[in-house]
Amino acid sequence: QVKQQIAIATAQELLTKISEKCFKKCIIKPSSSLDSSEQKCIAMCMDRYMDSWNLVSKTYSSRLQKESMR
Amino acid sequence: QVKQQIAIATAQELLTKISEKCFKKCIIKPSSSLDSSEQKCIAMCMDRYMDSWNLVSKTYSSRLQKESMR
Amino acid sequence: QVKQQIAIATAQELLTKISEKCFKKCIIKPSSSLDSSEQKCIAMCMDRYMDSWNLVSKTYSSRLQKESMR
Amino acid sequence: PQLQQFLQIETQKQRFQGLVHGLTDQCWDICMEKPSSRLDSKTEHCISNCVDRFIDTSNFVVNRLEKTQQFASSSELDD
Amino acid sequence: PQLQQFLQIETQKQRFQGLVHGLTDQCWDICMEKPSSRLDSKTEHCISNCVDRFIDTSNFVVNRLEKTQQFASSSELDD
Amino acid sequence: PQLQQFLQIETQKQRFQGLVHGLTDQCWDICMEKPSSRLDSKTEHCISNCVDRFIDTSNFVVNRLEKTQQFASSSELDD
Repeated sequence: QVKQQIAIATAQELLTKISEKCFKKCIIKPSSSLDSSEQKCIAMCMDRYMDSWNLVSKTYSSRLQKESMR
Repeated sequence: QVKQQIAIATAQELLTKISEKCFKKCIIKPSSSLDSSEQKCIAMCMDRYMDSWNLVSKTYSSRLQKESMR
Repeated sequence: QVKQQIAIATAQELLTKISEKCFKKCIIKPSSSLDSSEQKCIAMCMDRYMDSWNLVSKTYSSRLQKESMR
Repeated sequence: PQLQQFLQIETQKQRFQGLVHGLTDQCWDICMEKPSSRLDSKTEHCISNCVDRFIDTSNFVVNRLEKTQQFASSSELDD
Repeated sequence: PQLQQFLQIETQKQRFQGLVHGLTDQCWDICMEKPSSRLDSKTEHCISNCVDRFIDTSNFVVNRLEKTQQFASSSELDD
Repeated sequence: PQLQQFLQIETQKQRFQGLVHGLTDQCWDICMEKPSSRLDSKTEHCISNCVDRFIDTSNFVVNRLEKTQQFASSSELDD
């Protein structure tokens, strides 16, 4: 249950961050609808944000491992 | 009591935000006192921030209503 | 114990802020290592941040005292 | 059950107001230039569009995550 | 009552330090350009003015809210 | 003791993920220009360097504090 709660918290935090960051990157001037180029930008932005999250996670954990071996 | 606590929390959060945002908008270079043009700017900024808060609240709740009807 | 917890919380918050602020000030383009000019910058930045923290603390508490005397 | 329902409603209100604070913060930075003596219609439109597009963005992100199920694979990392 | 008083004082200290952290963060961004080997007097003045003007701003906002009672009308929204 | 250990590990995981969220946020702002159809190698290098240099910075700050013991004197303020 604790495990699940953390997984849910991580997912929600990730969702919130993606919405914030991609809104900032892709919607420069909010207009009356989300046009197709904005949608395309959000889709790419979202994939890149998750790539970055995974890369940060990998880099950070390999660093922690290196430091614990010293 | 819970109701009141939330009202107080909302008011405090609003006050903190207004101070932060209007300090940023109106006090470019902090000097030895708050001059009258800075005070005028803070007064207007504060009213506009509350207008914005009310508008966001209205827009958001009408959106929630629209989505719940689908 | 409560006292100690607060001291620890303050120290940790200070450490986190210093890392964030000095990383921003001193590492413009992250490269493959922390070079000596970046280290020198971080060292000065850190000392200035603590000076600032102490100055803010002093200014704020003397202001509080003045206001409580009114 | 009445107390429970009351607390549930109050919690929802609190969540709603948290979101209103966050959206006002964000849309203020995007839409407000120099504060003037009233909220002009340009700023007003900008703010209500900003709220609606932000919700569109969130919905788009959630829907796309559910569709591609990248979500599932990304949350597997926790193990 | 001693324990209660002790906890109350510690809570106040914590609130005080929370505000010091927030003000240092904000005034650092406004006043500090390139960190140098000591805190020069220009930056020092800027920081202490920044703290005092921020408190002035907060006080001004609170007083004006109380005066115009817009506060009351804005918090009626919660119902 | 098993439950305790389990909770300890989960708390560590949570702390780890909190740091990953924070670092992704910060390094994204530094490294990502316009999101494109894949993570190019320049952005990839920038992000992993950003994470490593941030940890270097934190370690440097902690070590230097311990050495100069300014830490001790700055936390004496609490009294």
